[in-house]
This record gives sequence, C-alpha cells and structure tokens, in this order.
Amino acid sequence: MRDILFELLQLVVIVLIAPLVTGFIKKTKALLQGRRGPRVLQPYYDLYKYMRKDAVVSKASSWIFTATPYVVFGATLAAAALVPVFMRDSLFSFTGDLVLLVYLFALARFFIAMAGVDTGSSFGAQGASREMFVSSLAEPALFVTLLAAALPAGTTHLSSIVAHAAERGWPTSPVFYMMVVAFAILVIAETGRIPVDNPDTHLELTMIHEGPILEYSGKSLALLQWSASIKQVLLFALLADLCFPWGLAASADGPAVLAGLAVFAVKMAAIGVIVSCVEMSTAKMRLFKVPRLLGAALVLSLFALTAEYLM
Amino acid sequence: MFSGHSAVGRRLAHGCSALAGAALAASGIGGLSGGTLTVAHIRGALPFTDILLRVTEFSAFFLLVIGIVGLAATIYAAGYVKEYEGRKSVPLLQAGMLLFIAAMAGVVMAGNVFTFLLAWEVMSVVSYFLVMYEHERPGTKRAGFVYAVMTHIGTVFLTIAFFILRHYSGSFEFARMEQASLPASAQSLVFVLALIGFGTKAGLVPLHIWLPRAHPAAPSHISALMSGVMLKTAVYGFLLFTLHLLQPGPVWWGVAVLALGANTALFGVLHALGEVDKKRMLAYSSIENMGILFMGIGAALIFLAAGQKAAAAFALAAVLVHAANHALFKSLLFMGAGAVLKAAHTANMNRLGGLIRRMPWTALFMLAGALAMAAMPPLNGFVGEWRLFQSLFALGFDGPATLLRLAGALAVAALALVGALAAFLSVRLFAMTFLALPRSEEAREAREASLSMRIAMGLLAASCVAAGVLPLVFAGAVQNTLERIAGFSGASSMLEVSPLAIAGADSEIAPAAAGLLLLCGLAAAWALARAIGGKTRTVRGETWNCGEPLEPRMTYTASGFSKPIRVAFQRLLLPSRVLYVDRDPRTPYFARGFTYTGQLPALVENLLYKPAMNLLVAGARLFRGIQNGVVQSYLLYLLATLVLILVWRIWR
Amino acid sequence: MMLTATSVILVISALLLVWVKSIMSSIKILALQSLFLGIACLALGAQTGSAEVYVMAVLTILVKAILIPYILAATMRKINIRREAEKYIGRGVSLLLASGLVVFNYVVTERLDFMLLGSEIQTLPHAVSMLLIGLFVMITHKKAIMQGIGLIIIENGLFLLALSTALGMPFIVEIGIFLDVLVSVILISILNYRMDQTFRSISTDWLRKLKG
Amino acid sequence: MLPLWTLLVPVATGAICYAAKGTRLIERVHLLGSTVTSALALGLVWRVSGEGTLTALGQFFLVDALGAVVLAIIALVGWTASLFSVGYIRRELHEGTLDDRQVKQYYFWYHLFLATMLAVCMVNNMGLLWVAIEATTIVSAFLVALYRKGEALEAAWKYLILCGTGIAIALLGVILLYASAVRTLGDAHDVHGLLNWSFLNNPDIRLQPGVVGLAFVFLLVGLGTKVGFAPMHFWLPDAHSQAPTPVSALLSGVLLNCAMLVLIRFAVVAGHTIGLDEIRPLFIGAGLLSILFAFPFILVQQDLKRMLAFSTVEHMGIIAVAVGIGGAAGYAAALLQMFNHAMAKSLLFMAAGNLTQKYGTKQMARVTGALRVLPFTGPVTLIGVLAISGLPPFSLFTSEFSVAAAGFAGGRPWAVAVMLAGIALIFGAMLFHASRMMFGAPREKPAAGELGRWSTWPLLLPLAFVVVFGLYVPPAVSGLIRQAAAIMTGGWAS
Repeated sequence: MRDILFELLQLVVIVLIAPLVTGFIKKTKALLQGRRGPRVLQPYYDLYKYMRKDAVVSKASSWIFTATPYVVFGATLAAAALVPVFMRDSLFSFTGDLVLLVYLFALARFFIAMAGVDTGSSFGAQGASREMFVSSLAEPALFVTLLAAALPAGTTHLSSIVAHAAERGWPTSPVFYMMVVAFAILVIAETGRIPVDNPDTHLELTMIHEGPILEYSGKSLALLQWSASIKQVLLFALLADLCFPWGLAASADGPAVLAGLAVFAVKMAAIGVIVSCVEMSTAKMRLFKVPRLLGAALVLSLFALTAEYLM
Repeated sequence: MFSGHSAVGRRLAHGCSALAGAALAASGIGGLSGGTLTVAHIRGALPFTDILLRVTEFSAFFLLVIGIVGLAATIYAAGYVKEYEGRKSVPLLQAGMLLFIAAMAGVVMAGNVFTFLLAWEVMSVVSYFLVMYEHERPGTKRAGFVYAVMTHIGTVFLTIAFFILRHYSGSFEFARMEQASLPASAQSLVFVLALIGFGTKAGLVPLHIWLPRAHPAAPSHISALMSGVMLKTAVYGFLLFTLHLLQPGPVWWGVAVLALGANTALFGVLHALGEVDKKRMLAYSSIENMGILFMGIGAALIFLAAGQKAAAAFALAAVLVHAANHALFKSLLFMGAGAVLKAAHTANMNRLGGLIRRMPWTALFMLAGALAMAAMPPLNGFVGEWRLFQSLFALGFDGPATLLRLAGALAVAALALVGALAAFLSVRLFAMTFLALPRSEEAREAREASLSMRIAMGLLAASCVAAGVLPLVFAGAVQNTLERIAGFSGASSMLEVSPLAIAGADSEIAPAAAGLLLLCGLAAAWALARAIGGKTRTVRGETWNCGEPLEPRMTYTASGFSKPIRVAFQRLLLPSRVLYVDRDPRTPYFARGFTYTGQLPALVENLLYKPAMNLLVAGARLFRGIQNGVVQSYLLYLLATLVLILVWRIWR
Repeated sequence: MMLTATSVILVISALLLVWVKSIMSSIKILALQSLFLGIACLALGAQTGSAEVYVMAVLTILVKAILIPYILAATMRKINIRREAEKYIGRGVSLLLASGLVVFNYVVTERLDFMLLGSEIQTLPHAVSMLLIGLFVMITHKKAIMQGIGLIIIENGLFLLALSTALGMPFIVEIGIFLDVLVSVILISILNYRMDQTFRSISTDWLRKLKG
Repeated sequence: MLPLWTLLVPVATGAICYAAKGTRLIERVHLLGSTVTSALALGLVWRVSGEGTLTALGQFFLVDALGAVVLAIIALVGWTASLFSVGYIRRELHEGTLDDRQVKQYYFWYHLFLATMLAVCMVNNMGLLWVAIEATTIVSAFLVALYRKGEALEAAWKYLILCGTGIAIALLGVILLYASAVRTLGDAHDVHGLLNWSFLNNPDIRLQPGVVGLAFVFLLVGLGTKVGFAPMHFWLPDAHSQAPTPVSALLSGVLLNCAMLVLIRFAVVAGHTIGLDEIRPLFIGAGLLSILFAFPFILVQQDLKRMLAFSTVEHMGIIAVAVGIGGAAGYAAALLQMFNHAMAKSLLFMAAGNLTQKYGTKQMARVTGALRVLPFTGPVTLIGVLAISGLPPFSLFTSEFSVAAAGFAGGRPWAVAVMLAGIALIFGAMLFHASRMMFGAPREKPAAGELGRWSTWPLLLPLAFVVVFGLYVPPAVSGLIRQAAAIMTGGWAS
C-alpha cells in the first residue's frame, strides 16, 4: 500500500518539477552567459497564464488539431508512469518496458506532427517533417543504446535494469562512457536542444520542434509545453537511471525515499548544468548535418555493445 | 449466381460472398481448436495427382486471417464495385474475388504437393486477371505481365524444391515428407529454392519488382486482399518448408534470411517515402512489412539452429502475430485508399488534402490504420513490433555466438530505423490525404464512402484496436499453431501469460493496461487544464502565413514532406531531381514559375532486370537468324544432325 | 554379286548427276539409273524365281524409268526452261564434296557391323552413299525440281538396299512405296508448275519469304 | 470390319465432296462424313478400351490402346476442325480468297488427310505404317498449298522436301529393321508377317543389335523431322502458318502425334533388341533441344500462327522427354500430354483463325483489345495460352506435372529442371504476346462482335476438355492410357 503511494508520489513529482527543470536550465544558461535571466519559476507563471487565456484555432484545422495536446500530454503522462525516478520500481512498471516508453514518446510526436500539418501552415508541416526526420534517424541509435544498457540485466524491463545496475556498482570500463555519450547525444536530440534544435527560437527556417506547435495558444499551448518539459525530465531521468542508477530507493520506506529524492535532485541539477554548458558553447547545426551527429551516436553505441560482448 | 444483373441478384450475390468470407473465418477458428482434420481427398487420373485438403492448427491460423480480411473485402466490395457498373462486368470481378479467396484458402489447406501447386498457381492466375481487370488503364498491362512472369518463375523454383523433397521422402504428402531426412546439401538446396520461390511471392528485394506495379493496378479491395493476405501465403509456405518439411538447418540460413529481410524492409520503407501515389506507397510499405516478417523468421531460424527452442518460439510468435496484424491494417489502409480514390478520383497525394472534413468516417478509420502501421500503442501494430523487438533483443542478449549477437544488435538498429520511418510514412499518408486544405478540385468535391465500405473499414479498424489492447485475440491462436510445429510443444508454453499480458523472450507488457493508462492520461490532461485554467473560449482564426491569406497551393505536399529523407539517403537511392525555372526574358532575375519533380528511380529494375531482358531479346533475334528461309540450309541441318548422331553412336 | 555391281553403277550415276549441267540431262540420267535398277531387279527375279520380284522389276521400269522421268520432263517442257541447273557451288567442288561424303560414309559404315546382314551384301554403304548424294544434290541445287530428283535418287538407293538385303520389302509395302513415290513426284511437278506461274521461275531463291 | 469402315467413310466422303455441286451440299456431306468418321473412330476406341487390342482383315488392321489414344485425338480434333471449317471456308469463299474449285479440293483433301492419319493408327505392318506417314505428308502438302499465294507454295514445298527427305531416311531404317528381321527370323516365320507390330512388339524377339541400333538412328532422325524435333523442325512453322486454320489445327494437334506414335512404335520394337538405355538419351536430348530451340523463336515472334507452331515444337519436345523418361509413369504422362496438347493447341489455332480473320492480319502487333472485339474468342484465347503454358487449373498442368514427377522418380532431375525452366520462359514469352493482343483498348477498326456461331461453338469442345481434364480425368480415359503405357513398357495389356 505504501509503496503504491510512494510510486504515485514519484509520478506527481515528475509532473510538478518538470517546469522547474526547464526554468533551472534557462537560468543557468543566462548566468553562464552573464545575463540575469528569467526567474527559475518563470515556466510555472507562463503555464498558468496560458491556461487561463482564450485559444485561437486555425479555420483550416480539424479535430486532430484540438485533440493533439491532450493526446500528447496523456502519452507523456503514461510514459512518466513507467520511469523510476527516485525509487527502483515505478507505478506501472508491469505495463511496459523501454520499448513501450520509446513508442509512447513516438505517439506524442506522431500527433504533434499531424497537428503541425493540420493547420495548413507550411511552417507547421516543415517542422513536422523535420521532427519525424530527426526522430527516425535517432531511433536506431537509441535502440542500440538501450540494448547496450539493458544487456547486463538481460531484460528491457526498466525497474529490473535499474535494480541490476544498482547492484553492479560503479562501472570501470571506458566502454561504458561511450554508451553514456551516445545516450547523451540522443537525449539532446530527443529534447530538441542545441545543437540539434533550439527550443527558444521561433526563427521560421530553423525551427524543428517549435514548428508544429506554432499555431497553438491558450490551454493547448500550455499542455504542449508542459508535456515537453515532462518529456525532458523523463529523458534526463532515463539517462540517470541507465548510466548512474545509484541512490534510488530500493524499498518504500520514508528515509530511503527522501534520500532517493535528494539524489534525484542532484542528478537533475548536474544534467541541467551540463546541458546548459553544451547549449551555450555550441551553435545549432544545419539540418542535414544532424544525421552525422546521430550516426556518430549509433557508432558509439555499437562500439560499446561490441565491447560488452567481447568482455 | 453472379449472372444476376438485377439489384436483387446483386444484393444476393454480395450477401453470399460475405457469407463465404465469414464461413472461412469461422472454419479458421474451428480449425484452431481441433487437431488435423482432412477436408477432402479426390483421387487423380495418374499417380501423385490426388487432391488433398486438410486443416491443421498451423494452416487454421492463416485461414482465420484470410477469413477476416476476406469477409471485410466482400462487404467492402458491395459498395466499391458500384464504381465499375456499366463500364465493366461486375459479376466477373466478384466471382474472381471469391475464387481468389478460395484459392488462398486452398494454399494453406493443401495436404500434398499437387494440391499446393494447383492452389498456388490458381491463386496467381486469378490474381493476375484481377490485376488486369482495368486493363485499359496505362501501365496495367505491363504490371500484370511482370507479375505473372515473376510469380510463375518463382513457382518453378518451388516445384523443383518439392520434387527434391519427394525424391528423398518418396511421397508427395506433406505429412510423410516431414519424416524424411535429407543430406545437408540437399537440405540447403531445397532451402535456397524455397527462399527464392516464396521470396518472389513475398516481394523480397530484389525479387520484388512485380509488387509495386501489380498491387496498385488492381481494384482496391483486391489490392487489400493481395497485400493483406496473399503475401501471407508466402510466409505460410516458407514456414511450411523451414519448420515442417525440413529439419533445422545450419545457422547461415537464419543469417541469410535476417539480412535479406532487413535489406528488404529498409528498401521498402524508403521507396514508400519516395512515392506520391498512395497505393504504390502502400505496396512498398507491404514490401517493408514482409521484410520485417522475414527478419523475424531469420531470428527464429538462428535460434532453431542453435537449439534455443524457447527463443525460437517467441520469434515465431512475433512473426505470426505481426503477419496477422499487417493483414488487418494493410487491408484497412488499402480500402481507405480505395475509398479516397473513388471519392477524389486520384491516388496522387499531392492532389489530395483536407478530406477529413468531407469524409470524416474514412478519415477516422484511416487514422486507426495509420497508427497501427506506425506501430503506435495501443494498436495491434505495436504488439507485433514489440514482439519482434523482443526476439531481436533476445538475439542480441543471448544469441548463440558473439557475431550473431552483433547481427542481432544490427537487426535491432535496422528494425528501429524502419519502424521510425514507418511512423514518418504513416504521418505522411494520413496528413497529406486528410489534413490541411484540399489541393485539387476533385479533392474539394470528395464524398464520404458508401455504408458497406464504411462497415468493412470499421470492422477492420475495430479489430486493429481489439488485437492491440487484447493481444490474446491472437495469442491463443499462436499458442496452438506453435504446438503443432514439431518440438515447440514445450517451448510454446512459455508464451502463456495472463490473458491481458504478453510475454517476449526477456520481458512482458500489458497492452490493455497501457491503453488504460493512456486514457487516464487523456482524462488527467483534460482535468488539469480545466482545473488550473477554468473555462475559456476558443475563437476560429486564420492560420499565420506571413500575413498572406492561406491558399491550398501554399500548403505542404507529400513530395516536400519526405524531402529530407530523399536528401539524407541520396547516396543510397540516387533520386532524380528536375527543376524547371520559367524565366521572363525581360526580368531575368524574377522567375515566372518553378516546376520541380523529384522521384526515386527503380534501381533494381534498371540495373538488373532491364539489361538481362535486353540481352535475352538480342540473343533471340540473333539465334532466329538460323531459320533463314533457305530450304537447302534446312536440309543441311538435317544432314548434319544425322551425321552427328551417327558419329556419336560410333564413338561410344 | 550382280547387285553389288549394280549398286556401284548407281553410285557412279548419282555422282554423274552431281556433275551434269542441264536439268534435262539429269532427268535422263535418272531414267537410266532407274532402268538399271529395274534390270537388276529382273535379274534377281530370274535368280530367285519369285513372282513378286518380277512384278517389282516391271513396276520399277514402268514407274521409275518411264513414267516419272516423263512427268518431270513434261513439266519442264511446260515451264520450258532449258537453262542449266544453278548451283550454290561449282561443279568441281560439288563433285569433290560428294565423293568426300561417299568416302566418309564408307568409313562410317565400315565400323557398323552391318555384316550381320550377310557377308555377301555390300550394298548398304552404297545405299547410304546414294542417300547422302541425294541429299547433297538437294542441298546444292537452286532449282526446285532438282530437289525432287534428289529425292528419287534416295528412293532408288533404298529400293536397291531392300532388294539386296531381303528381296525387297513385303510386297504390299513395296506397292505402297511405289504409290507414294509416284504421287509425290506428281505433287512435285504440280508445285514446280505453280512456282513458275507465280514467280516466273522455279529457283528456290524465290522461296525465302518465310523466316524465323 | 470397323477399322475398314473407319478408313472407307472419309475416303468416300472426300470423293463425294469432290464430285458434288453446290457449296451447301458439299458442306452437308462433309459434316455428315466427318461426324460418321469420328463416331466410328470413337466406337473403335471404346471397344479397345473395353476389350483390349483388336485386329481385323486377318492381321492387316491392328488397333491397340496406344493407337486408340491417337485415334481418339483424331476423332475429336478432326470433328471440331471440320465443324470449324464450315464457317472458315465460307468466309474465305465470301472474301474471294478461295474459289469453288479450291473449296472442293479443300474438302476432298481434308477427308483424305483424315483417312491417312486414321490409317497410321490402325495398320499393323510397320512398313505400311511408313507408307501411311508418307501419305499424310503428301496429302497435307496439297492442303498447305491450297491458297494461291507465294507463301503457301513456299511452305508446301519446304514441307514436302524436308518431310520427304526425312521420311526417306526413316525408310532406310525400316529396311534395315526388316532385313535384320529376315536375317534372324526369316527361316522360322512367314516373311510377310515379319514387319507386323503384333509380331515385333515382343520382348523375347532379339534382332541384330548393331543393325537395329543403326536403323533406329535413321528412324529417329527421319520421323523426328516429321514430329518436329529441333533442328529438323524448320518446315513446321511455315506449314502451320500458311495452311488454312482448320488444317493447322489438324497438323499441330493430330498429325505430329501420329508421327510421334509411329516413332514410339519403332522405339519400342528397337528397344526390345538394343535396350532402352540406347534410346532414352536420344529422346530426352531431342526433346530438350526442341524446348530450348522454341523459346527464342517465340520470344521475338511477330506472326501469331508461327508462335503457336513453335509452341507445338516445344510440346513435342516435352512429350519426347516424357517418353525418354519412360517407365509406366513417364509413358502415361507422355500420352496424357499428347491428348491435352492436342486439345489446347487445336483450340488455340482455331481461336487464332478467328483473330486473323477478324483483324485481317497474322501480325500480332496489329491485334489489340481482342477481349473487347471478340467477346468469346478473346477470353478463350487467353485461357488457351495459359493452358498451353501449363498453368492450373487446366489439363496441361496435370500432365506436365506428372512428366516432371516421373522424371524425378526416374532419376532424371536435371532434364526435368531444364524442361521446367524452358516451359517457364516460354510461358513468359507467350503471355507477353497474348496480353498485348488481348488487353488494352481496341482500335476503332474492326467493329466488335464474333464471326458467327460456326466459328465459336466448335471451340467449346476442346475448351471443355482443357478445363475438365485439369481437375478430373474420367477413369475410362485413364484406364486406356494406362493400357497404352503398359504396351509401351513391352507387356501386352490384354
């Protein structure tokens, strides 16, 4: 009973702190760039504001456009229920594994892309096309990395992977870090950050992720942005789970969970800092340079895998 | 029965054909439960020309698929054939369709070689005629011809394979062939022959050339049957050989099949993204899915060779389930494409768009199909994809050898890429047809499909969802099927899990729960939005288009949508790109208009088949010269033959 | 013995046929050849005293030595060409080749144990060489009628063979053969006549429309 | 006496047709005569299948199951073709391609042709067998030369010369055989009976192997010319394409089978002396060569009837391969193939006749949209093409399948593989031409519509056989074929 409660808490935490992470990254970026930047809590204010605003919906669009934000949020939420964050087990771990997780994100992307086309705006369609393009190039690398990560546990079941990895202790092989790098690249691609995409721009010709949601406003926009930040947290958490799976509460008792929470916060912060460093130190790539980056990720993960086989 | 031209007669006919489909499905379900039962045994004039029909659980599974799709197709036909009334003989089409379904059923029910080849060829011939149904349309002739020839040549390989088996088993009955044991070399020979023979039917690259021609040429419900079911008979046949008639072979079988499958899948999906003709695109996507299926078979064969029965069972389960799923959603999509074709009189997606408002039902069903094709949870496509991923992961986790594991990893990468591209494809398919603004007059005038067509599509869409959230729909069938296959009785028991969950080799998921989770997510989203935001209004407005009013010609086209792929894979696909700029001589810096055409050349044909064909014809022309019309030379040939034979007789 | 002699004569006459120029004279040679055959047949009849052989001899002389040459000659007269028989190759060469064929055939038949048919019978090689020469004539000549003549040469050779090996085929069969030969000669001359009507020539060069 | 009547009726019919005045009368006589002939022949077949081999006029006539199979073919195809002739000749007459005299000649020679072929199936003496075959050549040459055209003349001439030569070579073989028989058995038996099939088809008879072997080579080459084995087949396409369509059907469907029958008889007899291993390779070689030869000619063919003729060459090849494979299965397959091919090919030739008369050309390139133009003939032609290339559910699939099966069982897998490959290739080529002719939108000329029931209904008979025998062969027929196969294996069925 208690663990169910805690696992529910896990889900709630993810949903709630997601905007915070976004704000944190923005802030750190600003500081690193020597600006004051917005408040850390700014995203919350934004969301609240959007929620209360009336929405303008394109005449050209259909019910797909209206439904999309809810589907996306729903899918992201479902994904959130699968990922252990500060406990080894997650609420709905029995429902699915890594594959389901990936495909839930894919589902969200699917609808975002369609909504982008639905408005009839060529920016939306362009963005949709690029979104699908980048993601389809990221997918193979992602899966190989997951395979590499899941290999020691011999299962694609997240909780068991985490548990197994936690037992395993600190990995020494350099191979392991190849995998980490590969996965990091993928996380950046999936979250739509520099150098693959720039979340803060609305410069028409360069947007990828922002394109499809260009037409959104009001509640819908709020939901979309919220789920975007949730997805980001989830991916960070996943990175943490697969690469540094320590400090997660093995059992559902208060102290352990608190410890887990603390560790989780630290992890998020660390990743956030790293990400913002990357963002301020590199420039966005041309679209057709992206395949090389992702290819590199694939190669890295394959190396990692081969090495693991040979050891 | 089909002579009735009166409305009543037609109704009757449609009714009967629908009944036939239903009966087939029922027999499939029936067959799944019981053991082998012989349906018919007719003695032939000569030895080994008996006709033997029987149902095993193995064939029953395919019967079930044939039945469901057949039923849908027959219902769909009732509305769809109206398009042809007056122009063509509808009864002929209907009769052909039923014969086609019957022949496919015959293939999976055949109990000996003669019956199998008979049904197999009848299936090919009838489908050839169905492809040629609209033979006045340009390109149809060629499509049908290529189809007929390829499939016939494939059949020759099969025939020889069968005869080799006969040679060692001394019988033409499958039941007896199974006991025979062949020398390794003969085994591999038969395997290769079967791979070529069934690969031709399955459209494995480079034997696929007929598929993207023939499937679009046929009437849509026939395309649905061909893509959805006929290709599966190839899978059935290949499994019949590899699992029943042959003993487990060396590892390279599996590797070869795996590689071939991956190659085919990638080729198929990339070309599908290059197509703007909807039905051709779907045909290429069928090639992709056949590739995926053969990847699964390859994994299964590798496991079999290594004696890892359990893993093999999982892989086979994946293959069977995905085969059934593909049958469902691909036939659904073809029917949807047919509905659109009937409504807008074009399959060119660049000229469609915005149909969701004109044909909401079709759009809804197509959405289901597209989601399934993209393997999105909680639809059936995902279940199959997940199983396949699991079996490939299993190969990566504990494949028999390091290299094989690496092969597994690469296969995983390939499947992931293909899957993602398939998602891209589905978005393109649905969005470019139904969303944004109609890009042509026909599209603006489109009408919703007739009731029977909607019923058929609805049936399939519903079964897509059902098979997605309640995988036990097929799981049970797969169970029995694997039980039938020698040596799996133990292993297949591992597939058994709670009715709501499905097991892979190393993991398990509960799709139903996932579906529920999604629903909760949706509710939560709505609730949150409502709770935080309270009630707000929505106003309709123009789409932001840099201040210009939005016109259909400004919206994205299918060609543009998949451009990034063409660019990224140009080394592989060598796309042709023609940009014509219409300049005004007076103002050379401003062009009046641009016409851009980008398409993918049919590489395999241009590099492999065309040259070979030309060589053949040239050779024939040359050889034909020996009949030069001079009677004396003929006498000379006669004399020469005589002398040669005499000499031959003397010197031996 | 006598048959062997005849057969040699026949072969020589056949070679002569290869040599001569004009069609008329080749018809004459043909008649002569058939006459020889008839006489040989008569002699054989006298030897064996079998009525059938006598009848055959008479038939041979009537049909092959008189009727057939007459028909052919008549046709030629109708067509009224006196020009020589055109060939693809020169006379010398063709004679050489024909003799070559004959030699080849002797070499071959040496190796075949036709001796079983009876050591005294030497006619088989001769018959075969007549067959070859007949074919050779048909192949080398352009004039259609010469091909008919070639056919008859072959027939003669075979008749001789039958005669020498088994006193001819069973009677009824022989009759049938005679009938066939006769009718085919009639057909040949009809066709030649029509060729002349159609092409104003009986050269096979006109018969080259049907190819491939 | 039945065989004698079977011979006399067509001869008489021919004579009457020649003497009679007025086309209508001639047609009536012709129809009556051919019907009676076929009835008699079929009656003969029936009796044979019931009572086994029967002889008449002492030993002169002999009809065994082997001959009966071919008799049945003659009866069926002959009757169909004679029905078809009526409409065909009427049109030719109407279009002025033929005049009354030629029509008379046509019917005269037609029945004589039938008579000669019937004789081939019924005479006992193998010398007379040769005579009959030669007779068929001469008679049919008249038919081939019927049209007053240069091409017809040319075809007839080539036919006559090549087959005449071939047959002459065969005669050498016959003489050698006879001589050897006389030499070995002449003292013991009556010389006249020595060439009788009933006497020679006896496994215990041993003649001189050397001589018989030599004789068989001559027979194979000679009769092979008539059967149409490559590379002696060059007369075949010319004659088939130039003859009047019904005659083409007879030539390809029946005559070649008769020649094959004769060749088989001689092969069996020779086999008793020199053993089958001497003979089989020759048959298989000739067969495969014919199949492979036919393909390029079909692939780049422009003339419809020539294409069909080459397909006939191919099928004679298949039959030869089947005979070469031998054994009860192989022989049965060969005979079934003979029958099925006769049906399908006569069907195709008559359909082709309709096409050519409708479009006024034999050039396949000029024929388009036949499915629309000829609503009956078009589909029938398509079915015929599919059937002739061995696709189920048509009869040739059954027989070709059994040929292949027998081949594998008889330890000749490579021959069968080559054969199957050849068949597949030829299917491709023929389908290519057929689909170009049948499908697509027709040009404005000629107007759609069949030529009349005389040229459509006769096609139904062979069509029925082609379709029905694909799925079910009545036991009577299979029984007859088994008997025939038994005869070929050397044992007397009765």
